[in-house]
Amino acid sequence: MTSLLKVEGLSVHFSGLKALDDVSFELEAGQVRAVIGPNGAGKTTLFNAISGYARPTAGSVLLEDTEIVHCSPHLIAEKGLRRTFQNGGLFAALTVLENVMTGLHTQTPGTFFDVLLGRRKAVEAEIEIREKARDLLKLMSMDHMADTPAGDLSGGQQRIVEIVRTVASEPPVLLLDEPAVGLSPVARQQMMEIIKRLSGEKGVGILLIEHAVELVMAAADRILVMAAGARISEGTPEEIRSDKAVLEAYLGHA
Amino acid sequence: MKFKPKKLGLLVGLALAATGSAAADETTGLTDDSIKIGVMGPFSGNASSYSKAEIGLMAFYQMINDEGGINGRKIVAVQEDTGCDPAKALAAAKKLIHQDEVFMLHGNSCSGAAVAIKPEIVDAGLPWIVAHAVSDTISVPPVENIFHGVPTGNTNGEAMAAFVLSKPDTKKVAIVEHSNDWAHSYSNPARAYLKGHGIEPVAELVMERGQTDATAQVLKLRQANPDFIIGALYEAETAIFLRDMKKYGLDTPVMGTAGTDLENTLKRVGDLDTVKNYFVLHPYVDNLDGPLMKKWADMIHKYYPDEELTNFSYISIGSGVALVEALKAAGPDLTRSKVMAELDKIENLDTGILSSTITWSPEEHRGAKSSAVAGFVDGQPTVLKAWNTPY
Amino acid sequence: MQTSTGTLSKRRRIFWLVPLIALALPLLTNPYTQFIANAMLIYTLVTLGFSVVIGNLGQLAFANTAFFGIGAYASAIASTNLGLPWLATVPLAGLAGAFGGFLASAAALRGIRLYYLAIVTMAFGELMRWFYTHTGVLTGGTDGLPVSRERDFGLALTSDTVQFYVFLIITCLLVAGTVNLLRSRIGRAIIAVRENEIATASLGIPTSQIIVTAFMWSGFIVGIAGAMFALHTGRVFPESFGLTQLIVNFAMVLVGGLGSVAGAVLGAVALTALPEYVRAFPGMEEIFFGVIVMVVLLVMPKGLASLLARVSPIFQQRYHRD
Amino acid sequence: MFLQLTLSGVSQGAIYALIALSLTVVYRSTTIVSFGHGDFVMAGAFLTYVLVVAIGIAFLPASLIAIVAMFLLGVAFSRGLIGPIRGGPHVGLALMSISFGFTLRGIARTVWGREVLPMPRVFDIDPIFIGSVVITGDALFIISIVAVLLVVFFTVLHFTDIGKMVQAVYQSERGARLIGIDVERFHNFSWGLGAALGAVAGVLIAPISLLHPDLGASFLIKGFAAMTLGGFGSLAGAVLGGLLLGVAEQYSGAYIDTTLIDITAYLLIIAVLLIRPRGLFGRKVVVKV
Repeated sequence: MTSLLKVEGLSVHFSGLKALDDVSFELEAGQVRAVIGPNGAGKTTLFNAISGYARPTAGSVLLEDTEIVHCSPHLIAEKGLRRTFQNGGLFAALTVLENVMTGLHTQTPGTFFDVLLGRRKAVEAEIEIREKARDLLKLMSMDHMADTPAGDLSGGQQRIVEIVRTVASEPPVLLLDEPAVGLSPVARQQMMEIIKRLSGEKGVGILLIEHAVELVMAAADRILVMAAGARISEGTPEEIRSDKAVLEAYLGHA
Repeated sequence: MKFKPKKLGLLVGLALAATGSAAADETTGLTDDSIKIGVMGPFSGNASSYSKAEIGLMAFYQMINDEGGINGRKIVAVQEDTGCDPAKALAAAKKLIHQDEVFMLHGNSCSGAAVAIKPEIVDAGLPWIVAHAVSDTISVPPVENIFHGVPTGNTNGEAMAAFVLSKPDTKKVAIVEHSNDWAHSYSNPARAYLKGHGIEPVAELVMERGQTDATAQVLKLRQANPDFIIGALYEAETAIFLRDMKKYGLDTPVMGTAGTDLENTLKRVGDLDTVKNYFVLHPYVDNLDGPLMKKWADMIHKYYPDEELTNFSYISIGSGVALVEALKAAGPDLTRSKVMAELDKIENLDTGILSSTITWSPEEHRGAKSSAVAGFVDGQPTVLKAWNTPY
Repeated sequence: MQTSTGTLSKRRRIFWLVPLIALALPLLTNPYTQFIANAMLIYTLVTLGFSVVIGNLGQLAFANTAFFGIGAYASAIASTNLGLPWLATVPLAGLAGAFGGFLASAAALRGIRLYYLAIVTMAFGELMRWFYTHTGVLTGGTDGLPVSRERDFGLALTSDTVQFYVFLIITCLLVAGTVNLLRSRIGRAIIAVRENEIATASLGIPTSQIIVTAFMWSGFIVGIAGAMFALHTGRVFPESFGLTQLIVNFAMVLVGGLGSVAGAVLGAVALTALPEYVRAFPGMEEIFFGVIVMVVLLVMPKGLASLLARVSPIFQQRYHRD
Repeated sequence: MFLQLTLSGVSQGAIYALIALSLTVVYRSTTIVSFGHGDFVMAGAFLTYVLVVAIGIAFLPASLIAIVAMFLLGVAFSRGLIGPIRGGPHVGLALMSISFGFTLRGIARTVWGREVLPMPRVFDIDPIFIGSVVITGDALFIISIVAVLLVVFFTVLHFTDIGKMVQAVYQSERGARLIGIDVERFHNFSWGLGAALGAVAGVLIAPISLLHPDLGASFLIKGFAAMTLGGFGSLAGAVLGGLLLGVAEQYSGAYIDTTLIDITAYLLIIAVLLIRPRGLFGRKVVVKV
């Protein structure tokens, strides 16, 4: 398998602080790679640096062999790397369906003028993505909520809709920032299945930040352990479980 | 788009056919015992101090009515607010003409608003006596139905400049003004007059409305060292300007507009020393508190007991006197044409309030062609003809 | 919104009844009421353009009066200095307004937001007014600049009735275009930017482009409204584009309902009519205006459009828990 | 000339600083910018005028009564009109304060009419000459009031529990509520304080500007400009911004063109925000991902 995402020597330093220091790894299609580490380990900074929200001071990020390290977030997303947010990124005022439709924005044909003049092309594209968004929701059994404002959903539902929205455009790479935080055990289980299905059936390469250890161990193929901005270990769940350095740096204090 | 332009075109055509413009009716707004007159003024907004002019006019109408009216008819005044805003004035004019169906219009402060409504009134063809706004473009070139009943900008500007030049050895003149049509309607004719006498202003400065400090202007003036300053400023700014002149030791005489008066400026500034070199255009026969003006002051206070009187309060009354003359002359079988014809016949009418007589003719609709000036003489406001020359 | 897209768009056709009924309006009016009706059409566009920026896009930008003035002056300058017929000046006014929108969006893109943006855009408007006042050669200065109402492609534009039909067509087209935009992916993206700009970018949506688009469209329609205003009053003055105008427009947006197309129409109609009703109480306009706006804000925080939303979900405003 | 311009710029700037200070007090504690503040300033001045001229109370007690009355009006405004819509969008809050101001202005115009009234002076001090440079007693008085207020607010904000409370509410209303702060009461008090400060400004300004219903409007814009220059929420920034604006107006008027005085504020706002979008003293706004 070729690597979908190749991160090399990625660093984010600001004014002497090494928020991220020389991190490298690869992500393959269908692989789930978890990033773990104590608070302040630089996990979210890593996500931000990859997805364009933080400016790396050194290193490279190759997405399907294209350098994306200095691209703006929306370009990176358009190229096929999409992410979710730790504190939730749904548009509360839009309905669930519309939220998913915004995920299909880049795949909707029609120029500004097509839309403005109500040309057939734009109208049909709109109907098409609406149907597609509805189907996606149906897959996740969320279609009964389609017309509810996203802000009215429960925390768990919001997480799921956010993932549906993020994968709607079928990006090859997905970055999930704590998708299970605040979820009930049942919802957590559901989330894990979604992640497995995405990687298994669709072959999406997934990078996952998660504190829920059992979820990480069950879902991840490989685990990257970080502390103080740097990588301290890497390996399969089994390897990590028995890694002394990890135990010391992280699990011991967790 | 589900819009059907063709259908719309048809409907446009139909509706157009339905609304032909009605010819101006000669007796609209008249009954056997009343004449409906529309009075527009800035009753709201930040130029509302002007509407004192319309209040004075309303008092005059009430006095006429109390004296029995004109040929058995009483004046029914319909007040409309222009807010000194062109769009609002246009709405007011259309309302008076087409909804209230007044016989004629009288009043209107604010030149901008008056210029904006002029085309509408020309179209409608009813008589309009402009009783406060000064812009010459309202009545020049003359239109059959528009009469100017106050000294216009040209007259005022020339009167101001002439007074300035009547001071011996006036060589250097400076101008301080607001950036608005009101100030320009005074300053531009004054500039033209000065230019005609070979004088270019040594300084042309701006002091905008709402400014509470004139240091920059006064210091620049001190450098330019003019013999006379022409100041086209509203009430508050005039007071602030004079106060700052005093503060920085500049005692050049200042020629103000008819927008301010000596009595109230003195009240605002607080001491005579600051205003002793201030002169204003004074289009009246006497000081505001002089004996000849007292009857007018009493008249306004009879109907509006709480009204504070300023220069503005009296400005529209003169044209009211002229209107009453014309209405009387037009006789009981009143029509708009008759009134306009009678207005055109008014010649050298002494209104008993304006220092200028009023003369209208078909060729010239600017009725008042001169204005006096007032200044402090021995601490007393005094009407002047020229520098050191009482009226 | 439980219906499928097809029936919804069919149901929305009902809205064309509003202009169709309005076609008959001149049969009921005199030139004064017609003049006010025309103003309502103008302010519908002004309010709608403003609402797109402060409602849908959620940016506290007060450059609306600047767009309005730019459009009006573009029309008057093209009419007076280039001798163009009024109709030909309309697209120019729209483009000039759109350029104004572009400038305002530049401030927002520099990270100037919320109250900073409010104040910087207010400054923009006041600077434009200064410009109209002090460049007399071009703008006529404080004397104002006339707009020719000569016969325009066969239309007698001096007539308020003819103006009404011209305005009605322009307003309907622009409202329809705005509805199309707002109900499209662009409209969704505009709201998405308001709700969460960062998350919007993560979906591959070019947020800067969306912000510029919203501002420019707002500038475009308000600029055209400016051209209509120039024809409507026959002469443009700097004073028409001051802070009072801004406040009135602002109130129209909120009284109608923030971010609602139907609200823009209602707000414009209501607050254009209000001063005419209070004419009977000279000098009281400020009090009436202030009190009515405060009452609406308290009693109907979502504006008059929230009354319509009770009738049909089509009028639902895109706001969450406010 | 330069010295004189600077000095009168500072005097004028002190007025702007005073308005900016009162706006900052409201903003700092409620995160709302009071767009109707100019009319609070006007209302305070008018109230004093009425008490002095119509009722005949001496100036000092009259102005104190007016300031207290404006405090109460501010509290009432906060409770009755701002409180119910606090959770809503900022635009609604902005329009609410504008409309309230409009109403106050309308009332002033209807009740006290269309006159431009002279306001009695606070203290009748003769202008002071320092060489060829003049400063008026009013200006000195305003400058000292601003200095005193700045010191008082600064002390309260940085060295007292109230200051901690302000900081807590500013950062997170929810958090403040959790630690037992009565946020509503705190907001009401802040609006009252803002209105009272506005009234102080009105009482001090009116003798200079004369009294008319529109007197607040132009000062509000200057206050905004001062606040923007200094950076929103910074007390020292508001004062320094005000002084800078006052001086800049004088220089641009005297050395370039008097038509520029009125737009100096706008030009400065745009220049500052283009160069340094957060203002001179504003904290950097960190966008959290």
